[in-house]
Amino acid sequence: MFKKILIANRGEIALRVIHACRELGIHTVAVYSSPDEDALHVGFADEAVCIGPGRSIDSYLNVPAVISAAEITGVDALHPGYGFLSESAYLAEVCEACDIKFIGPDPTVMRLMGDKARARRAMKKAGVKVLAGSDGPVDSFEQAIAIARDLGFPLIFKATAGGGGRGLRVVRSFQELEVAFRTARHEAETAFGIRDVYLEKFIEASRHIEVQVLADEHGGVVHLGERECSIQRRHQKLIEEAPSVALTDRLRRKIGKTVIDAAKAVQYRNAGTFEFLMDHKRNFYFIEANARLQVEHPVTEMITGIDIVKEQIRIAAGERLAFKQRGVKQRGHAIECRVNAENPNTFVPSPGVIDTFNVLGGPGIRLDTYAHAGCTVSPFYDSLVAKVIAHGRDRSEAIARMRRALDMAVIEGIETTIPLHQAILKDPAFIAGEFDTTFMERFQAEWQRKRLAKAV
Amino acid sequence: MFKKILIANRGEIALRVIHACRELGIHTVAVYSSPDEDALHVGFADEAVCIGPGRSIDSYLNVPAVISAAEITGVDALHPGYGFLSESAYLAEVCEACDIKFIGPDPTVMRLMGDKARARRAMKKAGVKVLAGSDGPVDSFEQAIAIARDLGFPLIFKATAGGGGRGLRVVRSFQELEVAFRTARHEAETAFGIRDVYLEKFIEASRHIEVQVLADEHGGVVHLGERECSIQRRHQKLIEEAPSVALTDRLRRKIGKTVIDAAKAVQYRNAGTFEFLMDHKRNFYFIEANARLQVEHPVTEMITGIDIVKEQIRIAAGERLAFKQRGVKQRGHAIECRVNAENPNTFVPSPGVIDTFNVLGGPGIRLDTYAHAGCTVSPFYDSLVAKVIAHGRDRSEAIARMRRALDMAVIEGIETTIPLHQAILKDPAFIAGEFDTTFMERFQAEWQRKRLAKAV
Amino acid sequence: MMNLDEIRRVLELAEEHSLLELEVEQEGIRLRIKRADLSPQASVSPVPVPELASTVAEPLKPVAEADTDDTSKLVVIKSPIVGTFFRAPDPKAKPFVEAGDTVGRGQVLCIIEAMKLMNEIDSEVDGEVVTIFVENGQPVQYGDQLFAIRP
Amino acid sequence: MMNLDEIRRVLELAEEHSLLELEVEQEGIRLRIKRADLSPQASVSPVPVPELASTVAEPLKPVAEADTDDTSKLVVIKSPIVGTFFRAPDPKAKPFVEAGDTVGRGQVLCIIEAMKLMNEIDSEVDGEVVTIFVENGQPVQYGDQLFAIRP
Repeated sequence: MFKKILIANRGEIALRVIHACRELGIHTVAVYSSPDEDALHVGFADEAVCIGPGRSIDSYLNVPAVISAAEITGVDALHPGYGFLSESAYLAEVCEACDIKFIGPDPTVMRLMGDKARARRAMKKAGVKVLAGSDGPVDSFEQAIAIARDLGFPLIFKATAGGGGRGLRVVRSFQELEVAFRTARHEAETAFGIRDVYLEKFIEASRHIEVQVLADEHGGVVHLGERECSIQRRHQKLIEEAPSVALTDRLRRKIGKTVIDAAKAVQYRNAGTFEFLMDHKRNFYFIEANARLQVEHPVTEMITGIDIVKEQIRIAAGERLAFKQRGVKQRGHAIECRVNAENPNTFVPSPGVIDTFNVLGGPGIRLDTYAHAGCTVSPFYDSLVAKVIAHGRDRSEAIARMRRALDMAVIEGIETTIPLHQAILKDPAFIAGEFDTTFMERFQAEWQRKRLAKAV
Repeated sequence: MFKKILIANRGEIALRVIHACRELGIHTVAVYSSPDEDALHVGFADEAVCIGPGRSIDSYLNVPAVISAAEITGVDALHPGYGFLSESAYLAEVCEACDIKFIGPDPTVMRLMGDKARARRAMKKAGVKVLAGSDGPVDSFEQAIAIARDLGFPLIFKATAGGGGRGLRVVRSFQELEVAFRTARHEAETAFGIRDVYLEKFIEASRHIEVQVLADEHGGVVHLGERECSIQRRHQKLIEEAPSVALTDRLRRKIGKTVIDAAKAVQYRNAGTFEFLMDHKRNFYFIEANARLQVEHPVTEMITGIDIVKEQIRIAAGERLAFKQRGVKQRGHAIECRVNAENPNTFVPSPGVIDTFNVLGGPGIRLDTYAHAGCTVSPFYDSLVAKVIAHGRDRSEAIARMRRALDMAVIEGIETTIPLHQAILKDPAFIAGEFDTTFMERFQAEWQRKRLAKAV
Repeated sequence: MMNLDEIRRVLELAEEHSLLELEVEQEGIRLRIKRADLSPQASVSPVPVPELASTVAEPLKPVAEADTDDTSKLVVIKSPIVGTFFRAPDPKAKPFVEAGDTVGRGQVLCIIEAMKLMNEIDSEVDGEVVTIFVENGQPVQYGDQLFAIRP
Repeated sequence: MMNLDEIRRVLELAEEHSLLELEVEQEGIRLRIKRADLSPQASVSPVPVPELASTVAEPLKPVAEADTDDTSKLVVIKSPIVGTFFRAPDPKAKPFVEAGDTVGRGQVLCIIEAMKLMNEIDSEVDGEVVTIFVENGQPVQYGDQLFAIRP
């Protein structure tokens, strides 16, 4: 097992990895930017190295600084968390060259999954259903027209280098096609440095279902069941849950098997997530695979009792998975609400100093956060402040616990998305489990209408 | 189901009951003493009634004040929590007379269990093994001599009205007998107002095992498995866990069945705990039954996924248990550390204002507390500030998580027993699960020795 | 000018009065101290607390008032128990007292019913009833203001 | 004017009275002290405070110093990157600069190795090297002090 791990991240996920390392008796090295000097991940790591100023590009995205920190502290492994460099195959390669174990898949698999068009092809080859679309990047407007003729609308342009819901553009008619093609390419180039885009059939109303996988370095692969993440706003997940109410046990086993086969086909290692759209006929279409830990991993941990981050570390250290597929048992239902430092109506970020931070625990509540009274929510980074996770014997108990926890949460000094979550948790369609990825659009329109009506 | 419940308690358990009520959609009424005006249980209840000044006898132990509060707020049920009036058969009777449902067993059963000597006889009659002893109160010194001749030493005097570890006196020889008899009676009278004491064989090294029971009002009785509470200091529990490492599945089923039979024999209703001593030959001897919710109930909740407080309320509302014995499944291992506002060496209470309170959650950690930054730990009441509960796939993961949580806890302004817990969690005998109720005596002696050695 | 002796005397004062912090500024001299809190019953300081529950009795508006220009010397009679406030011995009877009435020490002002028991509440002073804070038949909690009496 | 003895007496007073902080200001002199709270019964601090991470570079002691009476106008050169500090281009060579040397703006002061790359760190000003904060071969993090230069 490793002696010392560098955590190339900040915020709640850096603390999450520290928790795992402490439980395994592994020393930790935090890296931080100057404004994060007083952050908890710095305080609770065994060592800490300042790697640059506030801007991510100069610190948390700065590969040379991160690697230098790893070298001067003599770590034997590096955990990238999510976001920042977590999907950087380059970092994984440099780690390999420096004899530091990168806790994640091989760089080759990371590159494959990082190119969405290639990943799509690889999955298709492995027998996984994908949505009809271009067979690779669309290089010209003429090609786009031909594909559109062939497939019909609606379609969606996606950046091959995209991910996390960025770089998407829906097209509903030939009139929209040219502008969409050009802006999609321009956006992709601006956002990811690569202008390649591909086309795919767009399903208006579908559910976002993703399957968590663990794969060791000896060919052992298990899935930990699915998560439902259909409550999204502009492709940003707000609420995630496990299991999905839309799946039957049979479907669960089927999609699980599909994912295991796919993971084996690409020689996937470590933890990863295969994301699917499920249409109203319960057909699954692969959309992308995330070769890293995900924000919403706790809901799976709550129902399976498996500590995904510790498994990642064990796998990276060369251990075999300690359980087989039939050893993965689900219990109850878990829901996660992402508490962001944002205005709940406008989603404008609300950085600042948190004066009061009190989220009571009690039965079934897990809180993953870096926040505490007196801490600063930095304008430099992601607005995620806390993840409140509720576990119950069934979905309705999980919802009741989440409502209770949010109703009793006291966070002062910044605005948070808690009021939005409270409203969603009272929505009849949400409670009934009858929703898809268009839920938030409808919900928000109604919520704003109600708010305005109240204000009058 | 009830519409409104009065919670006749304070601190973390009052909040715990509020959690349960909120999840069930039941309105809550808090009662409080003047110094508790700003307490969270007052803030988070839907209504609150001040029932008296700081001294418990004038407020939280004041039956007329509690009942008046229940009447003026029009509640339909009352939850007594633990401690205070929770074992008051009188309160239960007054509730009955006032048509307020008391959430607990019938007053008759409460009276039976409240008289330890009678409870012992009732259990014996129901076929439960009890330790050899007097067949009722020992009324004279002569009688004590006769019993001692008969049984041999060591023996223990117990107050019939005692409980919670108070009113006990071990006797190891005839020389000690007279003084012990007189002081035990005097202590019992001072502490409980009733001077009756009884004699029982004393087992020097035994494990404290208790079984949680739920019984509905229609004859349905299940047990939720055992808790091990052998880590005690002067009969005060410090660390509890479930399951016990000392039990096999066979023993678990056997003692479970014994308890269910006993509960049925006395027509037990609602939640309760049957406490046993287990000698090194794994014989179980009934010691007492607690006709109320217990401090350590969360460890059972963590491994069974059953919300004991919500079950209490459902049972009191006349519902049948929604599961049978075979529906009770245990998963993993849970440990609870009681964080008291006390000096960890001297156990001198340390009331005051908490300046900083930060206990990070993360995977497997549940926190039950009334504390928050700026809150006051009152000198009037119990020193329990927080219960940290760790759940893991097995005992060693639960221990690792507890250590991590305590190592990263920041509580400033008062002293707490956290350093003591940290030391116990590193003790090889504790880690190996090889301990009994004499553990703390030995541990403390060694700990003090080490501390002094360090100080020199 | 401040010398050591003066500082010592200030410190002794601070200790005597259980001060935790003290700041003095005068004629260009500024002294600021902060002491460790050694007292076991450390000062109960007001605590910032989340939304308070709507207590049963909201901040009470006076029901009846006689004359209020000088509230400085009023004696306030508070409820010693939880229960229901009654101004008269039975529904048909006249109230024990009205605002403006003169009352004597020990005179019954009202009844608070708790657990079917009628508890008479007496005046603690001789004086004039200035304010009656609670309406007949209303619930009161421990410490609620009942009457203001000008001695 | 306040001399050492007076300061010592103030400190003794502070200790005697369990002060945590003391601030005196008079006639242009300002004395501010802050003591660690060591009292075991103090309700202020002796709590399981989490061990703070030992940062890689502990508060740095100057390795070499020239002259220190006037530190007010020094320019401090800080590390712009994370890496290993080297005072010379290779182990056998002489250091780029020594304390007391006069350096020109843009002159190389040291090398910081990061990812096998040797990054030369230049002086930002003309002046005299007063302090060298880091020992040869030691790791430095972003923002660590490297040199103090008097312009």
